[in-house]
Amino acid sequence: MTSREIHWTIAGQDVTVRVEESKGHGTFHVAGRSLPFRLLQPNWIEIDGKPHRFYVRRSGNECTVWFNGQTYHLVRIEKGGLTKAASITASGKITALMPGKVLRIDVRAGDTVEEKQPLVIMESMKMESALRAPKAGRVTAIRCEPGQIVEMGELLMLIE
Amino acid sequence: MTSREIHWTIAGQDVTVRVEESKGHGTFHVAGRSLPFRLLQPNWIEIDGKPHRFYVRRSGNECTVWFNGQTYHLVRIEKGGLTKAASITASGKITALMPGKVLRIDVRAGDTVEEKQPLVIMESMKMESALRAPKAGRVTAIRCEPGQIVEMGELLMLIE
Amino acid sequence: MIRKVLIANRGEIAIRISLTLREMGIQTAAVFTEPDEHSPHLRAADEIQRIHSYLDSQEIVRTAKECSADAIHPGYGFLSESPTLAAACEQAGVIFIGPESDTLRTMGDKLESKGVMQKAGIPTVPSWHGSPPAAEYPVLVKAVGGGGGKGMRLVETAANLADAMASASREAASAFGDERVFLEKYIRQPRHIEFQILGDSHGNYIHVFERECSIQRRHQKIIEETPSTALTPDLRARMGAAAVAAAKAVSYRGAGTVEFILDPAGDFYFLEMNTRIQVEHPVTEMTTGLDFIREQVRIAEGGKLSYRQSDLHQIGHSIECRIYAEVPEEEFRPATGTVETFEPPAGPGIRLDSGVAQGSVVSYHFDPILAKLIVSAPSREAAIERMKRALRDFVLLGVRNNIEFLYRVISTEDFAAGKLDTGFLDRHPQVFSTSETIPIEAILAASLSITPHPADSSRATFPGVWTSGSWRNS
Amino acid sequence: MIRKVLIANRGEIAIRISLTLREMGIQTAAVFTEPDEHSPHLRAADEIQRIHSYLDSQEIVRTAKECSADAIHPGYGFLSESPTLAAACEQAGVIFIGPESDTLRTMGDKLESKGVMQKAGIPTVPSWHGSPPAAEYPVLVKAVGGGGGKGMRLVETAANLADAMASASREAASAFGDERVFLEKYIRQPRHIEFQILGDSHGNYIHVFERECSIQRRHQKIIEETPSTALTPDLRARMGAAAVAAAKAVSYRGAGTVEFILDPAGDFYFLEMNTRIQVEHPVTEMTTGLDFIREQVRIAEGGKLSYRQSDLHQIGHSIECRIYAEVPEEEFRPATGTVETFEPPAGPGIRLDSGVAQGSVVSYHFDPILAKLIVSAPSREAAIERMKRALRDFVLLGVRNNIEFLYRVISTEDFAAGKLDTGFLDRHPQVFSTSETIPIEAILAASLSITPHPADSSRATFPGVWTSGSWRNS
Repeated sequence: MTSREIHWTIAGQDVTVRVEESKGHGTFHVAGRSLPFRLLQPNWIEIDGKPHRFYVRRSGNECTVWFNGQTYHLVRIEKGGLTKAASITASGKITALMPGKVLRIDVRAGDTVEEKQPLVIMESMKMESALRAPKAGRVTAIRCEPGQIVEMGELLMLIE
Repeated sequence: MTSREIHWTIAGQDVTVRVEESKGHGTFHVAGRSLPFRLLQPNWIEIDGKPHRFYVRRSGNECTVWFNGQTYHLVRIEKGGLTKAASITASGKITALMPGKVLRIDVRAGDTVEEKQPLVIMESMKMESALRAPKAGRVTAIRCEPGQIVEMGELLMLIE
Repeated sequence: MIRKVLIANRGEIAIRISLTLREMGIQTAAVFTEPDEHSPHLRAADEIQRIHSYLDSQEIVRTAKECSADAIHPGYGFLSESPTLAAACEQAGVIFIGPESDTLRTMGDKLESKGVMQKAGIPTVPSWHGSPPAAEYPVLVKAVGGGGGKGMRLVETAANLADAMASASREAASAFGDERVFLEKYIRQPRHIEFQILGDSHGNYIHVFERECSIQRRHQKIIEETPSTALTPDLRARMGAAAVAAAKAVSYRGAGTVEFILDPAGDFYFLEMNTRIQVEHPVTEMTTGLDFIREQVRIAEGGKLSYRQSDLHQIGHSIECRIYAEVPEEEFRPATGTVETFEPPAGPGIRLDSGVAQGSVVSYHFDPILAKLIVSAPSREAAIERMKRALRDFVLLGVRNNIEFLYRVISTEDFAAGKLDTGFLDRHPQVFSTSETIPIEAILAASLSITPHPADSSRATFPGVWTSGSWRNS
Repeated sequence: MIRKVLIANRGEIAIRISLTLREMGIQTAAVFTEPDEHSPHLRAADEIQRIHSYLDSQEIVRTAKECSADAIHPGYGFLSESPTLAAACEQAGVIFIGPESDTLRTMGDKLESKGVMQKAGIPTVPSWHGSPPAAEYPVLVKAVGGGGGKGMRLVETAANLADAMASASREAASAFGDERVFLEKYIRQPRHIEFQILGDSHGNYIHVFERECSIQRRHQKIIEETPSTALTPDLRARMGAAAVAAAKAVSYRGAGTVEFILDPAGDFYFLEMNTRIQVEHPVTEMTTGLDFIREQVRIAEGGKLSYRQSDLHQIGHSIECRIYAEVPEEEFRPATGTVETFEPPAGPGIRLDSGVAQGSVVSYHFDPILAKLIVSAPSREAAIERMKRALRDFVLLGVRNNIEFLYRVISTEDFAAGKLDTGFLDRHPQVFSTSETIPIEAILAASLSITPHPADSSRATFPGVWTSGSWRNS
């Protein structure tokens, strides 16, 4: 029987799960409850007497769970530390969400922008789409130009 | 570029294939012909310019190949030696082809039997089936009795 | 209203039933015995219940009550035609999704059911209890309590009668718990034609056209299709009317099948009535758009039939092949093993009702059916072409099976011409021959799989090639 | 007789075409550009040919000649409606599986085609080349050369006209190589109803009923169905007759689609004609039993239609959902990635036309369609239930997609009531909300997957649990 504690942050809330397990059988301890489980088959688990299909994909601390037809995203917190992913949100970095071509830039450095205002018009997969301001602020730097081919995640603009 | 020779026995004939290969590309040498190949995707090979779907299962020296909707059985011969499997054929051992129950024994020790004569009646998967004599001969030993549950491969009778 | 159903079955039919029930918003409970602990049919259900036997009516009803199921669906085989289960349900206040126990009792007795049909004016095959007149040979030995070819024997001369009856009786006792057998005139070159029927508890009866099931091995169907090439519109109307008359004669409730023998002269005889969902129901679903599980549930809830006879049309043609774990070349002996590669065919007009998946263990405990491959296409010719393509694309390794055999059967000229009867396989011994030469490319592909050492570089590049892992041809 | 076909396309439609051709005994050659080197569509063909572009007519025809294909099937998109490819085929003596180049030229020009239809007495939507009268706003900007919502913009007031035309023109130039745009009256709460048509080279024309494609995003269809809840038998007959008249007006050869706008008052207007196999053709196949690829080949060979209008019946109801690699909650931005888990739903009445498989890389080079999930069932209600079940069972991880979004759309009361129009998504903002709380069981399942050390014993026992390897729910 092994025992381990997993810490998650889910929609801003911290959740700790303790897993006691031996050969696919065991007990989950969470929020004061104890729930028995059995791994019945690959991707098929019985929790508290009821079977569920599930799929899990991990990428670093981020975890995607498919469960009963819906996909959820969880972020794991390492013991004693804050997760890296949690600190990214609502930054002023405008990055390319996917590879493509910059068609147009609708603001200039120094402009004041409102939340959700379109900043960069991209073309990907033969369709135009807008990158919008994640928050209100001022454009401090523009790192791309029309016609440029950019990679996913490439920094295109900064807002403060 | 690695090079190796594989020896097969197929329907009583020996076939030798030399494979020259590097990272999924290479050449087959067989029966005086040289055929280029590329492994395009898992279970998908291009030989001499034409793609084919294939699946291979190995169990010891025996090899099952699924190719273009048909399954073939090959036996590999180790270098310098004869294959074990090749010497099994047409022996006088009557073995259970699958697990089940012995219903009836239709011969007695000492009986003379003809090829294909039914010897033992088995029940498996709720159906009766007969084990027949692989060759003409004389029953030298009976190693089972009616009502007995037998495992696959269990020796039931000997013919000489 | 039915809210939760216990499915008293396993394999492909348990999965197929569960899918429609879930679509109807009905909770499903699957049952399993020990050898089925890892079977795919469990994954299709909302909850699972372990039982000791698929054949114990009392345990099934008790399990249904314990998990608050208000109905039991018996599938086919096992207890599906058991008056005992139906009666136990009636007593326990659980809905049995099928006919009343009295109907099951009457139709389950081949002799009694024959009498009922004769009274209703439906033609039946001559039969005897003792030794028949010499002129009537060959005759068939049949089990009073059974179906599916079990306990059945063909007897050519009077000399072989006693042996055949003893063997059939033994098989019948083991399969159905009823050793009684009887004799029936053997019709030469008969076609097996059956009609799907539906009846509700309000006195409405319809038929949903025919299925031809003449291709049989060991008296068990392996290829079924609809429509039949043997039926003219007139004959279809007459046989359909007889099927509806049969349903009326027993006030039939639910989905059932009236089986007929059709002889080369075009005369037909009532054979038996199957009082359950049929293995081959998908070919009718694919050509009529009905969902028989849905109809069964509606009827069990006391609802009226959703269709009048004139609402029904058939479009196109559909064929089913039963994929069995067996070796056709060795007298169809059953095979066991683990399904190591399972890459079924896909595409328009293809339906696969499978009870196994990659990794499934096929044991000797149950019927050797693995899956049903069903195709539909605009015409019979196109359906045959589609089935041939689908069988050629079907990769199932690890358990010997009849896929290549089915391909050879369906590729014969006589099959293409629709010249079918239940002796088809005996008349076409060439379908048992696998003498085709191995193509050189197959040898080369096998040679490539012989890894000289574990650290072989190509292994890393193409991880799936040796194991046929997760890659799937769409 | 066509013996070998080069399929000038990729993805699900290339696979779907190849399957029917193989069933017809016709050899198939697939083409691919560099990013498609490992695409599943290549595995469906008998041979593969590398090309530099799916859009180069000359290269496609040259490749067909080089590999001795006697015909080219263009699929949809790419060169399917290109008069240049059709003309190049006509010159090179290769059969183009589609209409004559003149028909493509006429129908590809939205303005000219409108004129032809007006002359044939078919109602059309009012349109302008320059700025329309103020009272006519809102208006639609549309590309002369295009389709599929590309190069299309809604303009509410005259002030936004110039910008919208410039943006649309740019998109049209990039997508179709033709920057011309025009303006059309915007019909409020319109339904998109289209009729499938077939015409042969002997002057026979039929329609194969309607498809409703009113659920659209970015002016592109995402859910299609047949029959439409908006059509009475009388309206169906009148619109069908208009569709056949449209086909006759251009002596249409092959399979095509006549698109109409239907307003709430029941008036309909010709919108455009799609001169190719349509993305949503499967819903018609599932309810009529036809195989449109088979019909296309027969017609291209010079054969007559296999059906008269009176031969055709529809049974049941069919719905298609387009599975896109996109994030609906973020303005439908396209998504890329690797398909890490691909476990599509299965069962009766389910068809999956997929262009991807486990391991497929989805790049930004092509249209973001991944697969089409099609269901058929006895009624519209049952078809919705089946689609909901199928979407819930569909596991596709690694590439963000619209599966859950489609589930929310199809679960709305208005969809169930058949209250559809092309503004459906704008009127139902709740379908963009994913606010549902994560179930505790999902957190627990995720926790179990956190392996403390690589030698974890449960890993060995259940090898598939972490990677969702080869296990498949049937």
